[in-house]
Amino acid sequence: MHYRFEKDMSACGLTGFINRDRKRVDGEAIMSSICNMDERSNGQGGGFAAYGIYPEHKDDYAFHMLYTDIDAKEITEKYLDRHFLIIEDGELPTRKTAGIVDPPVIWRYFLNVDEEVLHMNACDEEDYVVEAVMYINAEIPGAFVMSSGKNMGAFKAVGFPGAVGRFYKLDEYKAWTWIAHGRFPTNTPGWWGGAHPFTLLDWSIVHNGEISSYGINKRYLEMFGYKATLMTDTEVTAYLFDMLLRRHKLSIEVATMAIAAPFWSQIDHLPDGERKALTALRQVYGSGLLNGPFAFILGHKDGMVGINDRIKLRPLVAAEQGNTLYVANEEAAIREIASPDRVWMPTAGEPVIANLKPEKDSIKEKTSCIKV
Amino acid sequence: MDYVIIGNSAAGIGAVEGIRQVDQTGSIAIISDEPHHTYSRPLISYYLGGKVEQHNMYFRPKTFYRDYDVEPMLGNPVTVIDAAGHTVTVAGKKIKYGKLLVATGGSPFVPPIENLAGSDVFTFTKWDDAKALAKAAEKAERAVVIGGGLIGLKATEGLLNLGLNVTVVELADRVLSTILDEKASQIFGTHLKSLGVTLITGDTAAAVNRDGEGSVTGVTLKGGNTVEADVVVVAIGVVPNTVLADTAKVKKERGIIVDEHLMTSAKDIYAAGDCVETFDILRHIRRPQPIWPNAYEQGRTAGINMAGQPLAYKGSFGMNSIEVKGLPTITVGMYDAVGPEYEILAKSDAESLTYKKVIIHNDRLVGAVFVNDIDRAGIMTGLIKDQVNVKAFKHDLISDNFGYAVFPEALRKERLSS
Amino acid sequence: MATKAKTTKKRRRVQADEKVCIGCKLCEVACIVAHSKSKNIIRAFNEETPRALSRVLVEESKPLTFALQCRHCDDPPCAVACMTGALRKDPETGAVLHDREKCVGCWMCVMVCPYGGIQRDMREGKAASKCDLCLELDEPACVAACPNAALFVVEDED
Amino acid sequence: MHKSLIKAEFQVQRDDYKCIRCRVCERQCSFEVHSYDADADRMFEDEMKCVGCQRCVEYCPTRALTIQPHPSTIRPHGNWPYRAVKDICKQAETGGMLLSSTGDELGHRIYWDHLVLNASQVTNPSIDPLREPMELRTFIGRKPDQVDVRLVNGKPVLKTELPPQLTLETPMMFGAMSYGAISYNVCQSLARAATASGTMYNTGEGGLHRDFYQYGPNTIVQCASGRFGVHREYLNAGAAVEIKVGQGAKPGIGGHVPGEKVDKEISITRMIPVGTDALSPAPHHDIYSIEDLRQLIYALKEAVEYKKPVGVKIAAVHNAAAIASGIVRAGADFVTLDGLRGGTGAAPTRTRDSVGMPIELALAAVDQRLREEGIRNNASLIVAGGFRNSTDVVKAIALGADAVYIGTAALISLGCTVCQKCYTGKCPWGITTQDPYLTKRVNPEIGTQRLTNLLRAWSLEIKEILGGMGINAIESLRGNRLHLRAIGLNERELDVLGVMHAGE
Repeated sequence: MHYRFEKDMSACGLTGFINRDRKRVDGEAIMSSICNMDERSNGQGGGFAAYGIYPEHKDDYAFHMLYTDIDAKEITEKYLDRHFLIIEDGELPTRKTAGIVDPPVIWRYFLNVDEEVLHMNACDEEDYVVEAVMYINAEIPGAFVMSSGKNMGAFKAVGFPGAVGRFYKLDEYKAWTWIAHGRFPTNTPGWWGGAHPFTLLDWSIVHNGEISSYGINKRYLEMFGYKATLMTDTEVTAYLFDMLLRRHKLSIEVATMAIAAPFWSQIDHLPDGERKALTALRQVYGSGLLNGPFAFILGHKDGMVGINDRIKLRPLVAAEQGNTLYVANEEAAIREIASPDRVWMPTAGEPVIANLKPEKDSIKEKTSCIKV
Repeated sequence: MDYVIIGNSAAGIGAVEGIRQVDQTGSIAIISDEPHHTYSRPLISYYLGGKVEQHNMYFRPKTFYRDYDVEPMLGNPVTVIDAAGHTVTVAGKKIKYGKLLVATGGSPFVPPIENLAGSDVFTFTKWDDAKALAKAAEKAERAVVIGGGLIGLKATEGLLNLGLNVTVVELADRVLSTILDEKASQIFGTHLKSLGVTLITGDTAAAVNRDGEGSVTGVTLKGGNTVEADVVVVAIGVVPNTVLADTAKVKKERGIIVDEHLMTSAKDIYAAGDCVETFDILRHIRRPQPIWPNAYEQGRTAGINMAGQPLAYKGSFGMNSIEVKGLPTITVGMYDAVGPEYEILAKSDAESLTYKKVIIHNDRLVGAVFVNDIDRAGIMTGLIKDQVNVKAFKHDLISDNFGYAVFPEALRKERLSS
Repeated sequence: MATKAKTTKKRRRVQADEKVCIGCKLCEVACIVAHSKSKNIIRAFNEETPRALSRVLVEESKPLTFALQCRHCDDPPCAVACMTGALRKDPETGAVLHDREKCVGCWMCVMVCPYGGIQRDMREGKAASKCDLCLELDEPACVAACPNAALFVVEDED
Repeated sequence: MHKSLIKAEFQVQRDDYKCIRCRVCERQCSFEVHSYDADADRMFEDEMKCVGCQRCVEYCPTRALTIQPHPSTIRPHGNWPYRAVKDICKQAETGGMLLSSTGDELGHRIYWDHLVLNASQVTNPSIDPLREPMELRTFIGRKPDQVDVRLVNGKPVLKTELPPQLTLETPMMFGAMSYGAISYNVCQSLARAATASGTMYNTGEGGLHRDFYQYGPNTIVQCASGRFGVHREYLNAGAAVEIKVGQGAKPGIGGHVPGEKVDKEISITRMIPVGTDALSPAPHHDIYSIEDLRQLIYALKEAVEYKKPVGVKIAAVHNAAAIASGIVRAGADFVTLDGLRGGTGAAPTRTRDSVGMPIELALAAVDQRLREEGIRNNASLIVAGGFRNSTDVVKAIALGADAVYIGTAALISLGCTVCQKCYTGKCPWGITTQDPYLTKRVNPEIGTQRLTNLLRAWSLEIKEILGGMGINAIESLRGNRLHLRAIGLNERELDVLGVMHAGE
């Protein structure tokens, strides 16, 4: 029944960094950083998201898929074949790693959407992709979309994050944005799909905390066609961003004003224009307000955002070295991989936002390291 | 002395308090022929009857003169006022005054009665009268009181309390004829008789009868009858005491004439209390109105004026509260009126001896009489005093639960707001 | 110097709001108890005879009801009329107080009080009876007892 | 005249030792139960007249009185309790419909009592409302699905004009009770308390007394089938307009204020002659269909120049969900649902007790239906009908309500003991009466304070519960059924309510 589910509740560690100049680095740094916070996870899940990893396929949707059985793969591929142009597919590279047991079938597809189909369905391309992801996750038993964005990918598994990184050979990818997560679930045994990050299109999110408003956030998003099937509040956060940023075209700054809204006591004292704007955001997006303790990092194609809940019930620290911005639960996780010029504690609800420079300004890279 | 006050009763004390409201420092002397600390004359009947002890005769504390910084000169009368010289003479000594108040009160009126002089015959206006009468009463069994007015009946009450048989002789056809209408008098008379008082009306004493030793044996009435008695009280009334004022040659008629600031015809000489005539605001005439509250009020007003703060005295009207042995009676303003311009509302109950009457003129109350049920009579006094239009609730005036609840809202609020 | 000479302008009284006086007369009950010997409501009513008098009177002309008691006037006519000195305005509290021991029950005060705020108390001899503002209590008993906050103490000072 | 077979419902016991014959009971009883016999110096009671309002008990200064259900009883019977027998006797004697006041008293399942709330433990911290902000501010009105806010020089700027909204500082309002049903003093108390508490009160269908225009910013004015006191100025005096179609206590039934209650002030306010019965027809005679309703909604919006929300109130009936959907689509800015337990000044007993449904089920169904149709944002959902405490309110909000109306609870805070005699006009507590001797019993100063206290107390409790859940803004609870679990409900009930059973 529609109201039946079990919500994810987890503590966790998270870290992430972004080079605004699109200078890419391999996965060693992010692994070191997250491993520094192994205390915060319990081996029930770890995961990464990386942006800029598929320059050769930067215009294709990179679907990272998990299949718990081969039937699911077959059904899914039939579905994909029917709805997409499959540019390329193959097993996502992994290596046998201690601490990673019983892996599912992990497959990668580079997909494109037929313009004709979109035209026939009178559908926005990204909505079309979202619908497909929703369908696969909800309707095909044993199939799970790990990520579905362009020039990015999510890598997640049950295990400590370091092991997960080795398993997926992250040392072989190069990315300008890396985010990572180590999980400490309290209520459900870890499963591969339940590890972070959660993604939709090129949104990826790692999350530390519990969203007490989950019940209404979920019902709210359902009204707009989102199907929260994964029983986690991280998922609704990802969808919420998708709706606010992509569909409603709000800027990241404004979207964070809605989901981690300032208190009325602050809003009421603002000048008229700001007060009106923030009031309207709360009036309209009240059901999207994220309530409860959280810190999360959102990765997307143009940048990265770190944010805390409105009363900072979870730790979040930010740092900068050159043009690289770091966000993590703990300062040590940053100092493990950088010697920052500046370290600060964002206040409750205050987003730390980094945007990539437009592509033309970014440093040209000579080669791709991806071995597909 | 800045201020000299002759008289140590209600008007005199009122004057002291009035002066001190305005002038905290001026010197004041108060002179009285009586030697007592200021006491309440109306209490003498209670004293006589043993209802009030000596220490309660004083209506101001023992410290009064000190508190108000007054020099009391008691026990000697003022013999002469020298208006031109601004002096008064006491015991042969001249005292200079800045302002003078004459508050010499009233004197008992004693008609010509044969054989009056001698022992066992008393008037009844001063404490010493009461003391003497009480002493005489100790060995007396029967008393005759000549006069059925206020003083006579209060004396009667005192004598009754001492266990004497009392006969009241009243010239008029009823008791209290100067303050009560016929109906109320009749109720009062019935009450007196029920107390064992012998009431003789329409007659008065022609002669006091004495035995060979000069002791009183009774009185012979004009009508020829004889009443046996051991003591005689002459209590016909009081008249303004103007003897002293005459020495200053101030204008007088029945009483001393004063202006609205209570000053006599002589500069710096004021007069107040039972010795003066004041304006009766209901009857629109000047007359002596010898009652306690009026005396005090006049004294206080005179004091304020003497101290240099002009304050007009608007006049007053008669009112009396008298209770003789459990029958309280209050009359305010007019107690009787004849003529088409007066509207009279009354009700009575013979069994409970209650009686209520109001007299209305031009929709204003001008008089009220209450016998027995007197509890909220003061409201009526207020209405009379302020000449409030009572048209809207006229018929409630004599109802059993008369009170502010029957007033029109605006009037009620106005009168209760203060 | 003549310290007591100047009369006080301090004034304190219990005022009723007739808009919310519900005519329950609990003020009268409380007044009786407060002026009883035992200060116990059941004894005051059922055992003390004669019963203490209420110094507050609820006037009624339905639907109108309001409680009324001594207004503790600036220049109290009752004190002017009192020939015994039993009634006086207390300069400290502004209350018009009555000394039962001095009173002889001449009813001059009853005659002159424009509010009808003084009653005759015929218990143990006769004497006037009037609101004393319950000066020994934190607030007048009637005010404390009013269930609808229709009674309150008004205080003004010169 | 034959003997009445109706028995006394209450027994009046007087402790003669404690009784002081002060006659306060006699003066306080508007049903004339108590009387004093001066000759015997005794108080007597006519128990037949006692309605059990407890006024005398409360006012007796010696607490000499006890009023309790009359102990004499007929033989107990499962199908024939005394209530049933009494009703039959009454009807046999009068030949009339039975009238009652307040809401359903049969005790249909109160779902609130079968719902329990959640709290945080370990994985997410609870929040201490004494130390952290806890927000109850609520907006009533149509919201767009999205809003355009842009950053200009780093500051957010609103580019979308929002429809009018009511701002409530707490998600509780005072429900519709008309001047006529309740007294002037009670209206005033409600208006002032709503103003002091930053919320609204509702005029009901009695119009708005001129004296209360000053509380307009905290007033929801009602437009009901009788159209009493409805004119342009009235509509614009309030902060919002509510079209009343139905009332939870008497769905499908009109209203009736008897002529005796229509005094001069009510006559002026309602715009009807003094002494005439104020009859509200069962339907609005200009609304026989949803499209008619739409016309009225927009007529009213025109009248208030689209500056105030216009909503529609319906009784919770079987197809409330569909009706509510229609109302939202017809343009209403808010929908008010009034449940079976909602109060009334007068209703046929049978209707009161058996027509409609509990608000919990209606609310759950309507909220879900509007969400399924994707129009939940298009209108606010206000619910009413017997809210007794702050947890009822919290549960309603978790089920999906934007705000609740409290009516009976508000009156109880003013003294109402639910004696159910409102329709007699003799309310001994001075609440549902126009008798000037009785209306004084509510002192508006005290009334305002008590109502304000009630809202404050409930708000504090709501904050405490929210904090316990780890939530610091009411909007994160609204429709958040995850914080509800049921106890002892069957599968169908769980399904309608959209909640899991405790333990799941």
